[in-house]
Amino acid sequence: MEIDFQGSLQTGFFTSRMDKMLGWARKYSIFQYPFVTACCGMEYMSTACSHYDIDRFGAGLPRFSPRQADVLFVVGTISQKLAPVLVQIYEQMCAPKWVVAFGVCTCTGGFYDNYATVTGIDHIVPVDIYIPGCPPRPETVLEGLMLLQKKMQNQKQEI
Amino acid sequence: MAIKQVERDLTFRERIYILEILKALRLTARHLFRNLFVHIAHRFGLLRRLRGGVTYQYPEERRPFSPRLRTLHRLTRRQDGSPRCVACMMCETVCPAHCIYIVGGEHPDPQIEKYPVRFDIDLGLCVFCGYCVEACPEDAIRMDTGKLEFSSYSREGLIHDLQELLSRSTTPPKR
Amino acid sequence: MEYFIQFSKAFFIFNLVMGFMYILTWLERKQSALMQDRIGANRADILGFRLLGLFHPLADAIKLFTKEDFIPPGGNRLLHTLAPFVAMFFALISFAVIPFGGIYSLGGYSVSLQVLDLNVGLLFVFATMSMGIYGFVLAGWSSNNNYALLGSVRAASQMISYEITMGATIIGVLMIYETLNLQEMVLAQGETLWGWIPKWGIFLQPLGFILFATAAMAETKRVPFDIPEGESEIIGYFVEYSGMKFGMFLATDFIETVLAAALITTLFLGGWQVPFLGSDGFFFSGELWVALSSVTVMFLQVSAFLLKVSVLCVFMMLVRWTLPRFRWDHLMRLGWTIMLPLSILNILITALILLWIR
Amino acid sequence: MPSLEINGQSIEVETGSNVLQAAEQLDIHVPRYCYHPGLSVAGSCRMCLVEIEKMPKLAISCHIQAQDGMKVSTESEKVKQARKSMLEFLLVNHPLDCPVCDQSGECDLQNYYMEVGQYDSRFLENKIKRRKAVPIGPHVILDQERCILCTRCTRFCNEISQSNELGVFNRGNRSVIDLAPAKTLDNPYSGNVIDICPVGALTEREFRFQCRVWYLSTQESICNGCSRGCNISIHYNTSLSYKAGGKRVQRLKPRLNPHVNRWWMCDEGRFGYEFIDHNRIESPQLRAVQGKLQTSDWEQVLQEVSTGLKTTLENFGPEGIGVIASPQLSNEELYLIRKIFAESMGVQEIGTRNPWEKEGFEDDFLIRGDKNPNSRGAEELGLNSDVKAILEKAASGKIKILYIFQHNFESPEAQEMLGQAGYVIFQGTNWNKTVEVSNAVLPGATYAEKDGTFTNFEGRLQRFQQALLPLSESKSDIEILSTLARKLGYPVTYLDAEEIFREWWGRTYQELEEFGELLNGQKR
Amino acid sequence: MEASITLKKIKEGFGNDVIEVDSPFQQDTVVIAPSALLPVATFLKEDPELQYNYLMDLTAVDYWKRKPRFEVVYHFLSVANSFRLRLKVPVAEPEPKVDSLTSLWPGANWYEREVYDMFGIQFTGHPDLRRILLYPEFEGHPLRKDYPIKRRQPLIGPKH
Amino acid sequence: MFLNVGPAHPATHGVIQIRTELDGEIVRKADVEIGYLHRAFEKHCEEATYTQCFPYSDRLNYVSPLISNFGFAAAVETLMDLQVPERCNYIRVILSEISRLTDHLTCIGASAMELGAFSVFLYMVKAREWLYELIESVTGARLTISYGRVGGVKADLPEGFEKECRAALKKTREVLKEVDELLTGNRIFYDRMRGVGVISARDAIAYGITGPFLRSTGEAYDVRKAFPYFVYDRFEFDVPVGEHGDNYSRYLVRMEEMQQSIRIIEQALDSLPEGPTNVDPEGEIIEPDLMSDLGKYGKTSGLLKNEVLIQPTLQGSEKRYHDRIAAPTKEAWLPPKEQVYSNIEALMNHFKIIMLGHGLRPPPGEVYFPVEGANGELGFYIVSDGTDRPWRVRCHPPCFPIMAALGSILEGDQMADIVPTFGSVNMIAGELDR
Repeated sequence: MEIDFQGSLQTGFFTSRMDKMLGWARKYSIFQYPFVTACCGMEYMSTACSHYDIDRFGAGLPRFSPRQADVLFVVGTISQKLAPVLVQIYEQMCAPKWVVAFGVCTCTGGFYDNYATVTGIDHIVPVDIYIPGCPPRPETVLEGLMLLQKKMQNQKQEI
Repeated sequence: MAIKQVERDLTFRERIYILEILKALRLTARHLFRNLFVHIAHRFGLLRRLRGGVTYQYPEERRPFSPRLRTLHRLTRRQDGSPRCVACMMCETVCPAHCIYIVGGEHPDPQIEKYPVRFDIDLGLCVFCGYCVEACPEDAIRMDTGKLEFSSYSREGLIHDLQELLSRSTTPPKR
Repeated sequence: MEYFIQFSKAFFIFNLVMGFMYILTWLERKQSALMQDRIGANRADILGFRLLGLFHPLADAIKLFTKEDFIPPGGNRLLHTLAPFVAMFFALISFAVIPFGGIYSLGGYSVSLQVLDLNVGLLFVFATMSMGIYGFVLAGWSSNNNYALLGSVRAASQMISYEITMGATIIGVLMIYETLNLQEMVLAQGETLWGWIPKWGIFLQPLGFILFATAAMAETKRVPFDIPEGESEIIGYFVEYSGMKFGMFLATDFIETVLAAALITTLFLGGWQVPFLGSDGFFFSGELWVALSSVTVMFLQVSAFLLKVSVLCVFMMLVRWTLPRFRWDHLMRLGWTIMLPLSILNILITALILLWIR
Repeated sequence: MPSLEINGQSIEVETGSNVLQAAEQLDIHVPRYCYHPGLSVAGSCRMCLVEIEKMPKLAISCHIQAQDGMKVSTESEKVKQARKSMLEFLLVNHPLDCPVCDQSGECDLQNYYMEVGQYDSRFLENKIKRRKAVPIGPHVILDQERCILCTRCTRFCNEISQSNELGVFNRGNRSVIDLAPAKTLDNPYSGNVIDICPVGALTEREFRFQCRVWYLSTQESICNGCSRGCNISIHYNTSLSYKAGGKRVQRLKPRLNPHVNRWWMCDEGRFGYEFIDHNRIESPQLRAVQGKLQTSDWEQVLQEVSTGLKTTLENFGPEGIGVIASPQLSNEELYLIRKIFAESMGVQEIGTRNPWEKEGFEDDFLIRGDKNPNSRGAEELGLNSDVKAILEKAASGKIKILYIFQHNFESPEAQEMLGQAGYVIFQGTNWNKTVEVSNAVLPGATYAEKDGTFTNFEGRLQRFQQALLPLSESKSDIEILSTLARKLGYPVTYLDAEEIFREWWGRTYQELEEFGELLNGQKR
Repeated sequence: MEASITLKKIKEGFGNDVIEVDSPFQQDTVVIAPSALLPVATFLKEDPELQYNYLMDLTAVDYWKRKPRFEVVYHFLSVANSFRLRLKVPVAEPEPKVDSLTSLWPGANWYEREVYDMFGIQFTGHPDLRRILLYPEFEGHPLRKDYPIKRRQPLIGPKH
Repeated sequence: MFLNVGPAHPATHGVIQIRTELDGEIVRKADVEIGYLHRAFEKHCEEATYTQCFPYSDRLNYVSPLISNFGFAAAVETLMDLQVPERCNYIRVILSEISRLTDHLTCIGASAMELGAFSVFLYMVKAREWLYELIESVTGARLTISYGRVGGVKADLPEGFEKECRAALKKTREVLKEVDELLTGNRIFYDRMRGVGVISARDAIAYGITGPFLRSTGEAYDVRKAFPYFVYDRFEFDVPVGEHGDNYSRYLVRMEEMQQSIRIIEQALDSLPEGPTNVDPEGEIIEPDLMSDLGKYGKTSGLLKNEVLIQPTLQGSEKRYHDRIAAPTKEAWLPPKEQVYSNIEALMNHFKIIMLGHGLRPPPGEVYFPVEGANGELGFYIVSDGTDRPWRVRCHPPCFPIMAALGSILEGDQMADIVPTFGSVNMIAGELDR
């Protein structure tokens, strides 16, 4: 763990410690809301299942109620018809919350660049991490998750 | 036509819940205790050959994958280190996702004639179909890096340019 | 001093339950992982120590505490906030009458390792458990959400029907031990039958044990009885809860698991009794006996209780990760048309045998 | 009139035509490299071999005159085998250049390989090396390795441009096409050798590596470079506009019109498409009071222009308005201008010809001195008042509001007069000297961005078609004028150029003849 | 060539309405006039020798710039005989309209809704003709050739 | 009470909305709304070349992508009148059946998970991973394989595939046995599945339902038997049928189908024809960059006889395997890389196939080609206008009619039954909404 001296001087020792602790807790306790729509769902399953076991990172507990979820995994193509649902789910989530764009369809729309799809969910919800791939292999997903954990750890924690 | 009737009903033994449930519990318990045993043995450095479960402990341990697996792209180099690509746009043409952008330029060597001034792959669009590799007549683009890590915090980070793609290749030895 | 002992017992049992709950959340993850050929949570570290992922529940707790608390717009603010506390409170308070050890003389005091030596202990447990339902019902009702409402209605009906079975099953036990006091019940199980079978409930009431265990598991609302939650069907009565309130519901589930395990242990598995262990040492048939100090005996007996509870917990986890979920009406059918008659049959048989013996 | 039978179909052809042409009339395509309808017959490639009954050997169809009673087969096994072998021979020393060759995609080697070749290579020797990528003129690059020595280019230089720059040198498998000593390929028609080269030996310097040809779309159009009105195709690429800095039009190619340009076009016209994507006025502009031009929106500009016109008309009558239309505009647009300004408003004098414009280079083949595509059209429509006089009136204040289309008045004299004019409206495509002194600027569309007709100097009415969407915020002139007219209160409801054309010419575009129609002096 | 029984029977029974009969790649194809659709379909389903009990697929093709512009394509299957039949009905602009087959096959319901959604072809007698794959606010019919693939429509607001 | 199930509901996979009218827990009326994953597959195919359609077809049924991939390829082959080599057909059969296995594993696993039997799901996905490993070793990707080609397949099977395949199948069989033990006789599971989601054979036919869903009602229609394609007529396998047409029958049918798939694969492995290999014994194996440079600089002397050390991702498509997997025509198939690097003829051929507007151009015409997808008859109806892009591609999705019938199947069942019934449909949104 790197210590950010500048930051700790500015924000005070206690807050920085607090930040660190909260970051630590948050990154190892990821209750995810899997918003699974399409092909990527298959690799999402693989990631969650025995061979890759996303639970090792503390992200094994999917919550199907957005209220209880910390990370919104948007897995699979989002169509114009589905977009309002996604926005609503995002709005229902309680802070602090993060969004993972899983697969190219969610990152940029992928090769489904047509009248029916949303070209990247970042048009409708803020995205914290982009995991490209069509679908991403579980390794890619786990690496993305680790990047997200890094982000959770290092960001300013809000209570 | 061979037809097989698969219909079945529960026997009395199965109808009383408890025996079948115990059977099922026995099965899962077998998994539990076998894995527990193997893990404990591993703690003591024993039974290294057995695996407790099937999980690969990424990132420390990577799952072995087939050489055919299409992974992150790279551009190969000539012996002078420049890209082998001649900007023929075959990959750009065949790409169903239109994720490759190439701009060609005049190469000083008239034998080569053309080279890519710009070569971007937008991983945010790429669907890893491997068509670009198949279409390349120069063996200039490959998807054999074995790298699977390319997530990013931003969309811009998903666009890999010529230098980045080249950096994954080494200059081949002189022949 | 009385108060001090009382307080320290309460403190001990509270921490014990909380510790159990903590370990259980960890255990649940790890056990399910092993059952499914996985590894399970193991990444959370403190100063580089990972301890098999033991810190993951800690991270969960901290995170849940600091997560935004949400009260649904159309819901009742007060009741919505109250519900998880009600649920958790009644689950916790039931432990007051569970004896986790025998009666020992320590420093001149005779200490019964039971927070509250109530002569109607069993009834107390039942009472609190039925009160606990209010928590779930309130949660569902005050959320202003159809799914939550469905969940709470299911919870209520399920709990009520299984409580009846439980009650009916217990009667057999009561008839044998002729007491409602749980400590006395455990003491009674210290005896042996024909000199070698411990006089535990499971041996005297095998049918009762199965029925009670089933019903108790049903009370914990976990697979295969997780109809009120029914994750993939209706998500659960707590669908509108977030943050620590949701965490309390989760915790309540685990506390209830421990409670169910403790009850089963107390009623059917001899509570803190270790076979052949008397108050001053092991006593086997004839000349064979090993003398032990009172403190050692206490330690052994408390450990025995904890061990039994743990094994039961593991067993319940095993069940939870093996079986599919019942359907609402099948569960009712099981409760009312199979288990209730069987438990009444159990009473009858017990009564007949008792009559015949006497 | 000999009558012959090709692949079982009989046909009667004109005396003197060869078998290949006869086959073409039957829609039977005979592969060929050296034969070109506009050039003399060389018979060097030997791809057009056909089997003719009673002839002992296969014959090259481009050289054999069609004779009565001939029985020709273009698809027999023998023919196919011969073509295959011929192709194999031609490819023996061909370099592996498809990846870098601009011709791939429209290369006859590729086409005929898939049509008649499809054999596996048997070549086990080294290829002969020759010179590559040699610039032989301002527009042409030569690659001797790719050349199959069909000599179309040398014949072009000898027969059409008559400048004799190219020739075949050396013998046998060492023979190459090269420049004659001390010459460069810089005749005004040099671009045509690129078109007629069936392989990638001659490529265009301007087009080189800009775009692969299979990305290009084409649209039929008319060159607006001079009053000849050569038929051309616009090759454009809109899907990959990030390339070449948003350049959409990639190249122009001549299109066959036996009455105007045959197969050719001049270099001036061929490379004069830059203005379509370069230096364009992309949005409407308004001059702030005593200030600079500022980007505005259509609604505002049109409002200001229409109010200006209306008030001038009310206060000073039609004499207060001056209109200078442009010979760059299509007949339809000029007709609309006439309709709005002359017929509806009553403006008497509408000029088109820029009096300061000098006659450009002219030759006896294609290039005309008048560099406007539609001078004749404007004349026919009667928009030929004296521009100088209009400008003078504007300078003297008699004309309050001056509406200029497209013209670039560079001469100091005109600049001075414009400087004194009251209110100047400019409608056109590119930034120029007139824009600098205008008060309102309406960005119009270039000829590649609209439909219409031009009348060339000899009075041939030819149609051009829209290839591109108007750049950025610019709009087609018909749309601008119609909107303006509606704002002024005139019932103008044209949706597209075709409606105007029908009103003016009485026919639809489909009914217009393929190679254009001569006006025959009818005034409309 | 057994399958051509179907073609023969259709030609016999509906000679006037048959526009074209063909068997490319041994796949029987019949083009009939729109008015004859229901009788032909009923005949196919009920004829004891044919027994086309399956309406396997129902779709349309937009032959843009050809007249009539649309063609509704039905694929029938007879499990008993292992016959397949492609039935095509030309439909003309501006108001493309065909009879609905929902009365014969309830499965036609969704297929027809899809064709309506994608091509804007109306099915007379359909119980509930509304969009199926796209949302009600969508304008136009995307599988028509004059609908550009990339023409997006404004995002609809949250409505669920 | 009205209850909206989905689209963001754990059991509806995020892309279905079932608007239910509940009476207590009984579903009185169910209205199914689809289209949340409409991705314009058919429109994209009209815009793409025939080759570019393959990646889109992968993503139709993303649980068994190989079947739709080969189905599309076979349809275009029919249009072009191409005959694919024997071995290629066997490869297609083997991979189709592996795909069917992965599909049924996922389907049963997921519906078991939704019933709370989480471990079953993980066991099945574990088995699926082993099959994915196989698919990866052949195609170079786990899921979206882009492996089918018009006129063949992308690459030959790798060395040692047979052994690995048999081993994986053995392990899969074990998992199936475990799952059978966990579920089939379990009364909780039985009660939840039996008598739930019932459909009669008559209704199923009226709705146009095919596949396991139809077979569970007792009808034995299977495209592989009724209209054999590839080389399915050479293998012995049974068509499993049920009787009651309820969820339990469908579960049993799927379980048995997996056994039959394994049987087919094993037979195909036994009789896998070798096919021709083109190896010139004089040549040596050289690096691709060297070969391509020699070609470029005109040093082609003897180059034709050499073989190339092909890059890993293209393994199996070398000259020596080329005739095994590709139809013997130059109009549809990329020449082997050795040829492209070393001679102009193949290079031109290569370019002609890839360049837009040239490529693969089936003659004008139309064709409907059905294959037995994992959910039933998957048909491709392709209209060609003679250009390199299809004029119209229609995919007949097998779960579309099932979903059309779902509303009426659900009516009268319990709210909780929506989950297993929906699970047994094995709705794949990719092919449902396209």
